[in-house]
Amino acid sequence: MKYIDEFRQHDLAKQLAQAIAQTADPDRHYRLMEFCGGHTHAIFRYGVQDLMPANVEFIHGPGCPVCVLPTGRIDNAIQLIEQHDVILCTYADLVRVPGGAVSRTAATLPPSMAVAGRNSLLKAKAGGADIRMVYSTQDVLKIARDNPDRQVVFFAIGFETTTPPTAVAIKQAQAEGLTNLSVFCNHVLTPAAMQAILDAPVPVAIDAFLGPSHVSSVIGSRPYEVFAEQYGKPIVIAGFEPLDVMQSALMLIRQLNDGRHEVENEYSRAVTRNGNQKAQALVSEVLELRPEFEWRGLGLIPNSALKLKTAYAEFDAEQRFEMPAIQASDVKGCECPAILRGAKKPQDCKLLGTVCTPENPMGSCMVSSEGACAAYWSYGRLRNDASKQSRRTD
Amino acid sequence: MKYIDEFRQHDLAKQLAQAIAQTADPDRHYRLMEFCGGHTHAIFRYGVQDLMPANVEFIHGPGCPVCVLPTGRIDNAIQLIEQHDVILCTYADLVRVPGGAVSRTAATLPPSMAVAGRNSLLKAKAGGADIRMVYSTQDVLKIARDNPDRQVVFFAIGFETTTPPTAVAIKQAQAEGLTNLSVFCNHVLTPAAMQAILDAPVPVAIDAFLGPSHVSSVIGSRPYEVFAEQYGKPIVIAGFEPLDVMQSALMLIRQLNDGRHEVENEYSRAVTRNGNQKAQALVSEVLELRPEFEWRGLGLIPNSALKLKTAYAEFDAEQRFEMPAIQASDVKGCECPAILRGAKKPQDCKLLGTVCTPENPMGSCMVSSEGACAAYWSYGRLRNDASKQSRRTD
Amino acid sequence: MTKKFASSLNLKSGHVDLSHGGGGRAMAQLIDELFIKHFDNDLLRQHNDQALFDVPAGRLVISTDGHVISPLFFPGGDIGSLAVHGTVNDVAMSGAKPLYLAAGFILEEGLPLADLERIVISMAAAAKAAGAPIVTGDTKVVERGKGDGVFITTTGVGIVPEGVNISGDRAKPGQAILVSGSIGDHGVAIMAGRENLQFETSIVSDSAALHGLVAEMVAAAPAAIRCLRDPTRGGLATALNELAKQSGVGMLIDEACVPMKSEVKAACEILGLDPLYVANEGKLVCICDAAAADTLLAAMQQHPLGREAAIIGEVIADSHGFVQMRTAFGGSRIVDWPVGEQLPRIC
Amino acid sequence: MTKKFASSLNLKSGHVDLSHGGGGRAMAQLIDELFIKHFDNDLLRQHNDQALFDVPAGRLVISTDGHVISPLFFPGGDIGSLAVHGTVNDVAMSGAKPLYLAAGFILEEGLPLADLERIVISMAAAAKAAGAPIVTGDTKVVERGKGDGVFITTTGVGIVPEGVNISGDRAKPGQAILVSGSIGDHGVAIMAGRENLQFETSIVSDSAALHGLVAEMVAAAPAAIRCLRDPTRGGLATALNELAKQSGVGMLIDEACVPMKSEVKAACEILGLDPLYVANEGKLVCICDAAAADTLLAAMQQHPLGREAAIIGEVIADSHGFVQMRTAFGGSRIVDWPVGEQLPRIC
Amino acid sequence: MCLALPAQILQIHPDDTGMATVSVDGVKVEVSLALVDDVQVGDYVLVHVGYALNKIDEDEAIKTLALFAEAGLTAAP
Amino acid sequence: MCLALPAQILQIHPDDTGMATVSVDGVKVEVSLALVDDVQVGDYVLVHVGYALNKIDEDEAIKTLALFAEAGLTAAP
Ligand code: SF4
Ligand code: SF4
Ligand SMILES: [Mg+2]
Ligand SMILES: [Mg+2]
Ligand SMILES: [Mg+2]
Ligand SMILES: [Mg+2]
Ligand SMILES: [Mg+2]
Ligand SMILES: [Mg+2]
Ligand SMILES: [Mg+2]
Ligand SMILES: [Mg+2]
Ligand SMILES: [Mg+2]
Ligand SMILES: [Mg+2]
Repeated sequence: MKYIDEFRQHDLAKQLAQAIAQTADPDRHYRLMEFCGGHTHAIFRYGVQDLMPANVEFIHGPGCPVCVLPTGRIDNAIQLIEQHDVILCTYADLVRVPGGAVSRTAATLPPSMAVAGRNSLLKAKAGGADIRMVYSTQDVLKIARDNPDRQVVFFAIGFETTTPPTAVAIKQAQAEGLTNLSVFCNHVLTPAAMQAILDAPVPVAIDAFLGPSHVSSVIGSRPYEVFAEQYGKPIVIAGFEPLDVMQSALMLIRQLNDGRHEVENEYSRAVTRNGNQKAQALVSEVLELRPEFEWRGLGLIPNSALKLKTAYAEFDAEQRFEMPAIQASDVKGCECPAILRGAKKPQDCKLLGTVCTPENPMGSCMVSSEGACAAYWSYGRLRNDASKQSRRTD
Repeated sequence: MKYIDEFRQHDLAKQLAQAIAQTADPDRHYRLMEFCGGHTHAIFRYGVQDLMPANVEFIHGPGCPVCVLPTGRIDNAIQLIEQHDVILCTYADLVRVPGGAVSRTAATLPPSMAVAGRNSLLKAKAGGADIRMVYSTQDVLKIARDNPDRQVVFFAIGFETTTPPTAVAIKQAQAEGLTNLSVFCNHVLTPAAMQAILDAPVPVAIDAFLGPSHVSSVIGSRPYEVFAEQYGKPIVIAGFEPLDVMQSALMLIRQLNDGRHEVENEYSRAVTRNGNQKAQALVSEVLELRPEFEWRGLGLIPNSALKLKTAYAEFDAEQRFEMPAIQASDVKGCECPAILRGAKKPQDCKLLGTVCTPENPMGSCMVSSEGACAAYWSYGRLRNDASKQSRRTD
Repeated sequence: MTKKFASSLNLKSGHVDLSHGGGGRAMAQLIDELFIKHFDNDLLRQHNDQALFDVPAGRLVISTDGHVISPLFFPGGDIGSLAVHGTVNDVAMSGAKPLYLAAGFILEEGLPLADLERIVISMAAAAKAAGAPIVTGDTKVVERGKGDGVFITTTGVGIVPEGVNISGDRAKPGQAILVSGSIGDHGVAIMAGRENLQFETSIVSDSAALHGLVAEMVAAAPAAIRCLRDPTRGGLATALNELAKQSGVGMLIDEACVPMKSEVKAACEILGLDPLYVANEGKLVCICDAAAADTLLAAMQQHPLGREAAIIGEVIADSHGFVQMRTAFGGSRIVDWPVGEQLPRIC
Repeated sequence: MTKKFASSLNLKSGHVDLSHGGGGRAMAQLIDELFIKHFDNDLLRQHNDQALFDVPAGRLVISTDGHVISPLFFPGGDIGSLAVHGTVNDVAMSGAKPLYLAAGFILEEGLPLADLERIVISMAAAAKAAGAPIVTGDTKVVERGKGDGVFITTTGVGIVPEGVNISGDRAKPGQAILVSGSIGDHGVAIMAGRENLQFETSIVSDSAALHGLVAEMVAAAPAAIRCLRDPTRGGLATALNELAKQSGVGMLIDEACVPMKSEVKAACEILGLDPLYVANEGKLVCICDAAAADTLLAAMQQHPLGREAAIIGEVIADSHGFVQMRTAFGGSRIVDWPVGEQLPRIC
Repeated sequence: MCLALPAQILQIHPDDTGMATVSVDGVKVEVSLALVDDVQVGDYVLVHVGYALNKIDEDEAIKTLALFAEAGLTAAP
Repeated sequence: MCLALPAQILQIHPDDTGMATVSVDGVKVEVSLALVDDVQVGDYVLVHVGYALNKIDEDEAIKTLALFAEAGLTAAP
């Protein structure tokens, strides 16, 4: 695979590992937050941590749109199906994520949909909800065309990378006059999240950032410059292949060693300073900032999400249907907020592997395989100390 | 079973058999047409013929509404589903009956519904048609209520017995404002058929009639008086239990011996001279005579069928949908017309048991288990001569 | 000991979902907490994809049946017990003693786990009663709208005792035809359970495992039994026609001798069905040497499942393979193969 | 001879309808003109509800699998051949020689008879190739919307040769782990055939009967083979986790040694899937004594279905039963049980 | 044609749906009374496609049965 | 997050749907070109949820690979 295999080479990995070991100051601890779940995934899938010196540590960031979706939004989607019998289209990533522990009185629900405890789209589907897993917003348009008598709602999630395809679909729906399609918009913005982490009341335990990869393909590297400058944190826009991650780590270590704090671009084959301006223009034509939005694990973040503009209000599911704000009820004992700021590690959470597993996730860091807890649990718990291993439950 | 078991007693059967044997003139041949399929069914199911003297012969009449339905009406119903995606409700008796050998160009049909050769509702259902078997017109109303977004058509068939429940349903649909329900009316009238048989250009080979049983419960025995009088044929309204059939035969033999030609009523426990006037009134409120209607095996018969009155036109499927007259194409070699007039017997047909079987009926006498050919084939072919038995195909 | 799964199956209000068929932890949990728990035997607990057991040299018999009944629960049983009885009986109809069962489940997404548990418990009890443990199995989950709650295909193996030689092609003229009890109960119980047919009876399905009855019969007259068949789909009429065809003979039965409950008769009158074609799940037809018929009848009537057994007719020579019947009314007729499924008639 | 049915099955444009499941003539015709015609063996032609055959004293193995694949036809096979391979392989994974198969069909009203014929022909060919005739069966028809074209549950029996002792609980630290060829082919071929995933590959399913390969392996090192498993649903990762759990050991495999086609890799990258979890239908995992690993590998590579066989790792002591992997990149990780079905990811 | 069966009325539903429960030898069926007047619990009605068509006239039934017996009497033994 | 893959454009559909066939090592996928300008057959594009997001810059890829090698060179053996 061109542009993939070259960036996974074992020999180069060994060389880069040596270079990092030589560059890292043995007397210094480097805490590098990889912002994206894509980085987290690569680190665990390829075992990158094994190639890093002990004093270079990856802190897993909030960069997975499934992880940070508040549970109330899942509950909203399930309510939508229950109350309005819509066809709900979703990327498959979302279907296993449980909603909140909303107490439901059996009386308000059709018996087939009543579920004790926390519901997920997969369970709602088993209970009779018409949920379609889609691969692309083009599939959503097709479903709407094929079902003119049904209301079709697209459960849109994703960062800046995934937002433009939603915007394209909305514009296309308008052009085609598809009156039965609407979008339940949950698109969020990465710079706002980075700012929230940096602004946290407890001081941040992060020295530098591996910056978003494919998000930056769309928005460019420029939006991160302000953070490097204002907070004095080096940032390297890093590709998702394991050599990209290692090279970016090396570049961050060099900046830290040099006392620099710049935005560098390791992923220059796909990221420019200004990004994809056609995509950006499309998004701003259709969507606009929400004053604030809740991020699971991070709380309310101002200007961190998008909604449909008034001109496209007819395609906004939140306006077409009654969709009350549902308060997320976070699980007591979940350490996600601290983990996302680098203050704690998954293995510090008492729920890990006992009540909280990928099959039954309690916090944002466990819901997708890219969350810090899930990646640690599924790929990395070998490295854990013996006392923790005894918690293994299968 | 009260009012049933008493009329199936073996001992009484033997006594009646003796009485018939004694009453029948050995020098005379008695050809009694049992008008109804119900009689035919009883004769074969209980082996009544075995108890009759050789010179008393039952001629199986046209009295089965499934048998006499022209193939074009089945084709109409299938077209209706294909073209208008309706839910078609039907009594189960109809589902296996093949339509005509209409040549269909594959292009005009959805591929799933294209069927080589003759189609039936069962095959159309397998091909994707939404066909619901109902037990009562009350079920039809329920289906219409439960599917407000779909057009529901009731494929109404039957003689005077089955017509009042259709009339009730139409009135109820109007009262409830069920705008998605309509009736494809195929109700036919037995006196008209009796007249057609008596009026056939070839002289009729029938001496007397066992008159309709449950039809007469509704219309009474009076409508047959004119035939007894005008054509000089004795008629006995006969119940469907085997002793009823035998007793009626005895009564007919007595009339013939006496040279009488009256309407007698053997089935007086359920039939009066005037019938059920409430049911008759309901029918005349909703339905009216068609100038003519085709009977399979008998051809066009004037004033022999009903259609919805103008006041109920909105519930008439033939008016709601485009339903062209489809010419029935009768199979060459089928002897049904002669069999129905008593001129031939099933075993005289060359197609019997070779190309024409209950699984693949060619003519009206084979389509329902009550048709002369089907009853003979399924129950009675034991009595056939050896040369015919060799045609058995299973 | 650590618990095996973070939280146990929600048997109260949970549903089967696609993850239960995915091969992962959810499926492993379903298998452990439902199937292995209730079927409960060492072979299954090995978690292998097959079951291994010792057999003596001899004649082995294998039979399989898919079970697709609607409704899943009916008076007198459910799809679980039925799936055991259906296959145990087919094995027993060779005269064999059933040894082991295999069960393949096809679950529809959305099936309440509570229903599945009920079915599995019923199946386990039926297998235990039949002395034929379910030693291997398989579970698939299909999307909603691509199944009907649950389908269960069971396969059984058994060993035919020495000296027993039973097959549908061994009927000869002069032999006697026996039936083990009243016919039509199962079919009527099922139809009464269907939503779209509004009638109600006190009839319960006769669903039962017949291996015990067969064992008694084999003990009583091992060499005299020529054919055994359970008259399931298509009823007594179909079973007799099948045997007549296989053996190239005719049959003559006596309507008055065929055991039948009055409610079954009444239900069939209402629906326009012939009870001879209505399904049974706990009855057998036996064809045996005429000389042994009374011995066999007595042995059958000793067994709880054969108490109403009767001799209903005899095998006759007939190159056409007709099944004939003397009617109770005093006439005679053919009892033909059915034309497709029996459907309620209005005329 | 008179013909058996008035007109033959309309295999060109007919559909399965409810009468094909009713137990009457339509069903008898379907069985005669499709199943018996193509499966073509004496036991089936007996028309009994079970099949009877002689077995020597020894260890018999039985396995059952339901097959519910969509699409019914896919590059490299169809549900018919798959239904034979799936069960033959489960039987073979005990080291047994498969003897006979039973097949239960659940047909959905509306299935084109032409499709059914294609499936039956393919199934017959697969059974013939496997030397395991389909000797008994069952057919049910469910209403449209209550099935998915056709489901086939096959059950197989086989005989385990003397001296062979294979079970999932026999892995011990130090033993070698082998795989018979490239992984993930079947799952990728199936996904490419699904309507809703718009991608196209030249990958064909690896669906194949492995009894021949197993026979060669057993011949080469009968006592050294400890575990065999076909890594079907859940792929290699699941098979290894199952064996680790059953045996109470850990495993350590080497990513670089796991045979995999580049197109399979690419398709998995596109869909965000891990090929270790993607299904195979013609591969096996073998755990054997380390000393015999090379002998066994050589024997496997001699067989057409084992040409790309490889030693991929070893069994290690680990009370947690972890399957670990050295990544090709140079690190290490756990290869865990899957969480439900693998679904395409966008993130 | 026209399958119809004598059934005894067990209960006339108290709502105004015009439905009744009838019984044939213990088998209960729901039928509409829309086509009959003046029927009451205990009466036998002729049931067809879920509708009561007519009341069965007990006296006439007895008379008909008597006719059969009479035919038997006239027949030589 | 944001699974995206470099794929080569094999064919831009001649109709005006803005769709193209791309290939990753022989695996062909249909993608929308609605978000990119000036791409042509042979180009590599980054594909995400069925859309081409960006053209891959070959020169930059080479430079990055060179960086890795360079890091290796600076590392002591
Ligand atoms: S293990 Fe679960 S509960 Fe603990 S921090 Fe992670 S997500 Fe939260
Ligand atoms: S056997 Fe068939 S073709 Fe011949 S007369 Fe009867 S219905 Fe017509
Ligand atoms: Mg069987
Ligand atoms: Mg059976
Ligand atoms: Mg059987
Ligand atoms: Mg299996
Ligand atoms: Mg269903
Ligand atoms: Mg198996
Ligand atoms: Mg298998
Ligand atoms: Mg297996
Ligand atoms: Mg069977
Ligand atoms: Mg389907």
